[in-house]
Amino acid sequence: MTHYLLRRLPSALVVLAVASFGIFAMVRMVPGDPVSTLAGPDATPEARAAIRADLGLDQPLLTQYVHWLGQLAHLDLGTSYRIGGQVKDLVADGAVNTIVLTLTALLLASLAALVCSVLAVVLDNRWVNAALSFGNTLAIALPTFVTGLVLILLFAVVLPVLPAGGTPPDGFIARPDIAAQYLLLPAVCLALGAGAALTRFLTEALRTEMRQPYVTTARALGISRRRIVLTQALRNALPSAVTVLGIQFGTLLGGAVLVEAIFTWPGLGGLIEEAISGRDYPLVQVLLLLSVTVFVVIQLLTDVVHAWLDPRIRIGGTGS
Amino acid sequence: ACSSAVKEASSGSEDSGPTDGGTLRIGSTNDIVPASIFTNSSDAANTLIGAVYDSLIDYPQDSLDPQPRLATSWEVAKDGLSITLQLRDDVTFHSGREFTSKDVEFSIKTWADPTWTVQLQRTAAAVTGFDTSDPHAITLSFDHPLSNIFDLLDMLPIIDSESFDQLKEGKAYVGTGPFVFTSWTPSSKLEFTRNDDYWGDEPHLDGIEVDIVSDPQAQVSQLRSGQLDLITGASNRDLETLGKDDSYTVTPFDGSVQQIYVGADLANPDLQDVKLRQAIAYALDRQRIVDDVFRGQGTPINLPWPDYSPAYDAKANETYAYDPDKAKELVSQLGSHPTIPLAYSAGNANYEAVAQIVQSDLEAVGIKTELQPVENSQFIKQLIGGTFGGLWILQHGYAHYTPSTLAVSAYPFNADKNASHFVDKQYKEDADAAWERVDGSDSGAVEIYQRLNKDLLDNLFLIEIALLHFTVASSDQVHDLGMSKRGELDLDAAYLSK
Amino acid sequence: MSTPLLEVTDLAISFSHPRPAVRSVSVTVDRGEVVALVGESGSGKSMTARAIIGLLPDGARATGSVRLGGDELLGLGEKAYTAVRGRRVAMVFQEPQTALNPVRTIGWQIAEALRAHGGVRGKAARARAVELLTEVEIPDPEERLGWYPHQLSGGQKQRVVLALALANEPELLLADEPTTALDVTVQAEILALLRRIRDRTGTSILIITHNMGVVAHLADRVVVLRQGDVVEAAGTRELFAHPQHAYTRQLLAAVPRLPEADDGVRVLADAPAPTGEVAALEYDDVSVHYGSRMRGRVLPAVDGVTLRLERGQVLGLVGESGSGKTTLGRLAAGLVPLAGGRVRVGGEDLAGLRGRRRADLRRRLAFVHQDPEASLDPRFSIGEAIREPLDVHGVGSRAARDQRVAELLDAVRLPASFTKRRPRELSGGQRQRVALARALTLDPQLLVADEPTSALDVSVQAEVLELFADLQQRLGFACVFISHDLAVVNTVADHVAVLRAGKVVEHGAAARVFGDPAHEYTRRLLDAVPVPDPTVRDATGPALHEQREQIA
Amino acid sequence: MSESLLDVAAPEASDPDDQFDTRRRPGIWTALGRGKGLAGLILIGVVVALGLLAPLLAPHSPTEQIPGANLVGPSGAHWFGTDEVNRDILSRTLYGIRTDLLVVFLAVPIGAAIGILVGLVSSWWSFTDVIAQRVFDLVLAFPTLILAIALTAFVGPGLRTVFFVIVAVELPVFGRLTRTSVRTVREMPYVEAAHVIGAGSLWQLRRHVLPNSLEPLLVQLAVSMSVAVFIEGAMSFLGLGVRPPQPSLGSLIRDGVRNMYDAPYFAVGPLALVVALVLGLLLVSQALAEARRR
Ligand SMILES: Nc1ncnc2c1ncn2[C@@H]1O[C@H](COP(=O)(O)OP(=O)(O)OP(=O)(O)O)[C@@H](O)[C@H]1O
Ligand SMILES: Nc1ncnc2c1ncn2[C@@H]1O[C@H](COP(=O)(O)OP(=O)(O)OP(=O)(O)O)[C@@H](O)[C@H]1O
Ligand SMILES: [Mg+2]
Ligand SMILES: [Mg+2]
Repeated sequence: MTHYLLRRLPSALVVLAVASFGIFAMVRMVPGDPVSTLAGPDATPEARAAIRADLGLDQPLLTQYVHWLGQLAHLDLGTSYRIGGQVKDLVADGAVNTIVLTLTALLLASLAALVCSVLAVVLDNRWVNAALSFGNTLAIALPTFVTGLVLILLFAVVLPVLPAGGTPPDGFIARPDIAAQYLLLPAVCLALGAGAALTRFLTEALRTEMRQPYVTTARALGISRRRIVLTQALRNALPSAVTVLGIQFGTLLGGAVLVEAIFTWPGLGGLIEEAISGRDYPLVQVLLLLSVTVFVVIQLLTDVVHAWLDPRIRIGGTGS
Repeated sequence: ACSSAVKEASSGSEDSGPTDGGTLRIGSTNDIVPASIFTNSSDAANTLIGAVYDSLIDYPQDSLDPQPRLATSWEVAKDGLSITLQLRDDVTFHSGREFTSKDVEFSIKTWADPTWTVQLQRTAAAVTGFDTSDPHAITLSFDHPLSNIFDLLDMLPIIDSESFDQLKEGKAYVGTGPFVFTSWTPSSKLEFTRNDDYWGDEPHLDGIEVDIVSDPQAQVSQLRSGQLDLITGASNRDLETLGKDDSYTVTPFDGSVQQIYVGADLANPDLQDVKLRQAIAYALDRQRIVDDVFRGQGTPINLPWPDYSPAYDAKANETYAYDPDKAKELVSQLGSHPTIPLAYSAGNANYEAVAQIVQSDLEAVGIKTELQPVENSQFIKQLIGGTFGGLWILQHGYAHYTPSTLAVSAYPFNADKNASHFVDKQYKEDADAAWERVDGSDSGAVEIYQRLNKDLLDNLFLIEIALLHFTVASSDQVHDLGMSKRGELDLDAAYLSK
Repeated sequence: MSTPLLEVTDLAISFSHPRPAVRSVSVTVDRGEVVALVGESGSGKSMTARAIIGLLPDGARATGSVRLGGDELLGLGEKAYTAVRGRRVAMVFQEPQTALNPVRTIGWQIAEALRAHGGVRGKAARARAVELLTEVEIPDPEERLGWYPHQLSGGQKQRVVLALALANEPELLLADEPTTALDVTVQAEILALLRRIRDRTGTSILIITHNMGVVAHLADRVVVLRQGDVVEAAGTRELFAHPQHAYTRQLLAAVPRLPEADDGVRVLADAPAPTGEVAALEYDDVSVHYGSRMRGRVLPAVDGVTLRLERGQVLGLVGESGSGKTTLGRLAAGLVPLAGGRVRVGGEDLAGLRGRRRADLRRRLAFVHQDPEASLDPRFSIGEAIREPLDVHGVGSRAARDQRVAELLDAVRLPASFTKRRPRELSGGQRQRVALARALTLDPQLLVADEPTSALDVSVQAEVLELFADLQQRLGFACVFISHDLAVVNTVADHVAVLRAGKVVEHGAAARVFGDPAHEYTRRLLDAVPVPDPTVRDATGPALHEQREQIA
Repeated sequence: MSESLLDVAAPEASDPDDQFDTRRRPGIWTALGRGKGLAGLILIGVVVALGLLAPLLAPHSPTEQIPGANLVGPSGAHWFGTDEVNRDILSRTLYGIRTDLLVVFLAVPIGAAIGILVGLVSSWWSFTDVIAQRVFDLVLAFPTLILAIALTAFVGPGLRTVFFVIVAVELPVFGRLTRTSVRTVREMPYVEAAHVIGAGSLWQLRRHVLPNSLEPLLVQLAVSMSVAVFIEGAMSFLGLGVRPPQPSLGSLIRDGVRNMYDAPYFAVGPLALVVALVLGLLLVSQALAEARRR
């Protein structure tokens, strides 16, 4: 296991190292610069020069990069040019919202997938399958921005039972019941596509498992189909489902950009858009690097969980 | 106990006169940017400045007649080179410190610092002498008369020098105003509570919460679902729809106006011929833009001034009335010319719609344009660098102040350097003359303004389209809203009915 | 005995396609009896068994009657059938590798089987599991309960499957080819175990197999199936002695046999005398390692092998699974990197050659893969597949190449009309012929054939082997013939090398090695092969039993 | 050549072995002729036909601003109503399809083609593989929309940017897929068989590996095409899409959403078409995938 993890670690680190430089250089290659956005149209050239020097942007690129790396090493993410304040705080605030939203969506998607696919395979009924498959395809085919607006129209405007957007005023912990209501629409909207994709995958995986010889063995022992699905097929489909879950988590994070915009959810999506459009280098850099890091970590994590779930990898070798 | 987030967010309404209490929740499109907190560039920043700070004087909505605020009275020297203001002596900052003339000096000097890039920086910098010997009076002196000194005094917030470092970082905003800043969560919200020691009438509201909701559509949704009480960023069409609904109030404010215009970069050889610019001016169906895009909340104009401005000239304002035939004729005199780029800031629905109408209007008279949505950051850079190379669409402000403020402060009109690359001796002379006067509204001033109007109409480096009113929508529980000329919500008297 | 335990009458099973899978099958099994169901592939053996336990594939319709102890099973609802399965009838499948759930421990799986019938739980279940594992002769049963299937060897897995089937003491055990996937020695152990279980518990067994040796060993009675019909049913001895039906006779005749001790050893020198001529293939102290040294584990798949194959001769490679047969074969074709030693084909070192000369050498060399289906590109027609070597080397005109394809099809006795078909549209035997034709396209001097008949039925295997021997004699190519089936090798090879763990333990003339093995391991291999003769069984039975003990 | 072969025993007619499957395997193409595949093709066909026939079907030019027709609801004159600058939404929708078709049938194939090429090269030469894999990792590490926002900062909004984003997103997807399926196919005995008879790398690649790797790529192509419609829509939604006045389905939906309260009919038509197109492509991909699995 550790061996397994160690084998994957170097390539992950290489990706991160390359990414940090790539991001740093790219961010600076984008036309437009933070000084002009900060100074606004009416600033004098001297004012702009002063701001430029203030931000350290008059230094050579490599010096800036080394400086940034040095900061990162001290876990200092720098100060935002535009929004002001520590990048660390900004990112932390946004990250909490995004993570809560994404994880809730992931949870909803996984639950829906679990229930739907188990139902489909256990019941194995033509009509149930057709209905699930239809709902599934539709859920994948409906763009997020459409479902989001339809949800708002339905549940916040026509039947005003849920908030149209925004985060719970008292945070997530103080009033969980209120928080849940604020979370519901955006999370459902975000979860829809991923849930459908997961359901599709899991149903197919379960069906494949149910065709495996060990299932025939179990059935020949007089174990009921339902029990086999629940205690055996599901357990076997789990490792690969975890991998897909990892991929879906990435997709969800990407989708969050849009959902956050629709539901005015102040997460990383809005932050990154704002940071890029303001050419807020320290913030953009950190956010992009974070994106890569999350991706790399998820990959590592799914690999490890996959390995852990599969005794063939976990234990390995022949005992005899 | 589980309760509904929606129910908690809204409560029943029945107006029975001003009542105390309640937090007003305002939806704002843009978050504040600490580095440019004084630039009037975001609705959240405007709300913050209006709530937390006081200015020395106040202009009423529809005139340029200064009214006392922190200054109780004032006197301008005959030569126009200084002004003495008497200050209130019962004012304290939110920190408890007493307000004195030193604070006025500090505030003006802050605005004169180019790094804050405020529009009136040149005017603030023109204030060269400060006599603060009396803590409750101050004398400001200038190198040359400043016709727009009251504009500065109206716009300038009195800031606390002690907490200035925190202001730079967006951590504290300490003023003398009716509300106390309590917190800012970047890209999420700003919170304020009532200033119980306010020198004026105590506000009715317990507090204000500004939610950053960047999508106009979402603002409307949240207003409708009762999560917000007041929104500042609704599109004009949504405002129109909300206005028809009894549960909502749509309030247009006369005093604070913006002008939408088509800019022309004279570096483009095709645009150098004034005939083409005139053709454009004639080709624009301004009334249609006002009606269709701004749903009637505006006035077609040729010159930027609102009707109470000393520079206002009703006749001149009709110089380029919609006349496509005349435009066609002008175009036919020009011969062929290539397609002209028409830039606007991407993602803004109004600009996009106006740009498309402008394009269509121009095409109808034989002027081909290509729309170029430009990302905002780059748009500003192009504006500063004067690199549009064609036409652009944008809004400007400051025409509702003393006319000279526009010419010396608003970037597109700057006689020294502007995005149009328009350099004209006459224009510069007239602009400076308007500025360096004692009085900005006497008959001599009006004469200069007429010359300025002629410069603007003859040269057409900016082709005005319409004058737009600032309009907010609120739930019917919100009452007695006000708006300063600066475009800041005035919530001193506002209250929420239960 | 009164009524038989199992009574299948006029069972017919059909799918949507016209030819029924099972036309009319009647079988009875008495209490404590072992009945074998034999017949070629696709004759309906598995379908019959699946019908008995009620696990027919989707879309299958069964009619007729299946009675167990007098109760009709056919048409029983899923719930009722679930109660019967495992409790009264149990089944063991062919592939032990996949018959167990890979992510659950052995103990869990046994407990689950017990739980299914409301039996014992907890401690008692654990005790019962240990008991069962002991019964199927798995060492350290206590400890093995926590093991996962992949930690067990193939034979052990099959024992666990057997333990699962026996968990609820069924009256009838269905065993569908329970040993085909196993090595001969392991197969012998499992067969002996089955017999002992029957003796001890009185469980009736219906065993499905195509191996007549297995039948001769185990069965009391034999039922022969052909294309969904029972063609003959008789006591085992009787059937072997006096087969009534022509098909039964054909089946028995097709079974390859090992030389009997008294066959008289063919006169052939053990080591072929060096003729002075260049050998077709020479292995000179070759070694192959798999796995990288970096990660620590190095497997010597082939370890210091020296062998020589003369022109026009056939060298058989035998040995158990994993002994290095395939590796040696692939080595001759230059498909595996050498760790040491030298391989010479026609006197030339394949590894030392580059470019043109390497290509020339390649042309003289052909390779037939074990699985003909996988070795033919599914997109290529038969004609294109056979023609490809000519295309690659640009031999002759287009017309000449097509002519050559026709010749080759002819040579392997396939009709010319097959040129247009795809591999999927051929039977296994036909595909094997195509693979052979393709290998012969360039007139090779050396042919490496890796288990070329393992995917085939006995009768089809016999045909292909005959064809192979015929072509080999006519065309005179040298051949490395790899198989784990000693009897098959015996029919084609001149010389044999017996491999074990990458080393040659014995090599010499085929007749000598098989008739009079010198090495103890060879002898053990030979002894484990079930002889397709029921008369031998009584003599070897106990011997097998002892042998198991030695190996275990 | 050996003549000896000719006199091998006369070919006996091969036993009429009817056990094997003589039916041709229902190829993945046949899957398009029935069920889901057919339904998908019909949906795509209808949308494509509407787009191609736009000049014939559209009552107005997509950019014509009809005097006085500001935000008129659906009527006989304007089936889908008119927009905020007086254009006929039906005409814009029909022409908008063309933009999406361009994205779907041009941008995706271009991205796929480059991706496949890179995948092929990298699966054959291991030193390029390392580089390609890291680059793919890097691109894939960014959520699509973040990539879109970042790219827009470079080149500004417009159809070109949508193209760039789609190519950038699809390239690693196809590169990866090509690599894995090539690696799988390359291990197949029939490729080894070709190697043994002396076929060179290029021959193996061209004749065996590529044709046999094609099917998963085809399935992915259909999936990617539906994703492309999404990307166009989402980018237009965020204001990064096509430049006005050019219509696209995504930008029409965004315009419709801007008028959600006062002109709810606005987005219906474009939405239906987007859903039809995506649904069609999805159904086709599902049909292809199911046929492959069989
Ligand atoms: N799922 C299925 N659908 C359609 N036909 C099937 C199916 N399973 C088996 N068959 C057909 O049923 C017939 C009998 O198959 P069965 O598996 O019983 O043969 P078998 O005697 O066990 O052969 P083998 O020795 O190859 O296992 C075959 O002709 C086969 O084509
Ligand atoms: N590609 C490989 N990587 C690692 N080990 C391998 C590889 N191929 C074979 N081995 C190992 O090398 C040894 C010899 O394998 P080989 O395939 O030559 O055996 P075999 O005699 O052909 O067996 P079988 O009868 O099962 O085909 C085995 O232990 C096997 O596990
Ligand atoms: Mg079978
Ligand atoms: Mg082998």
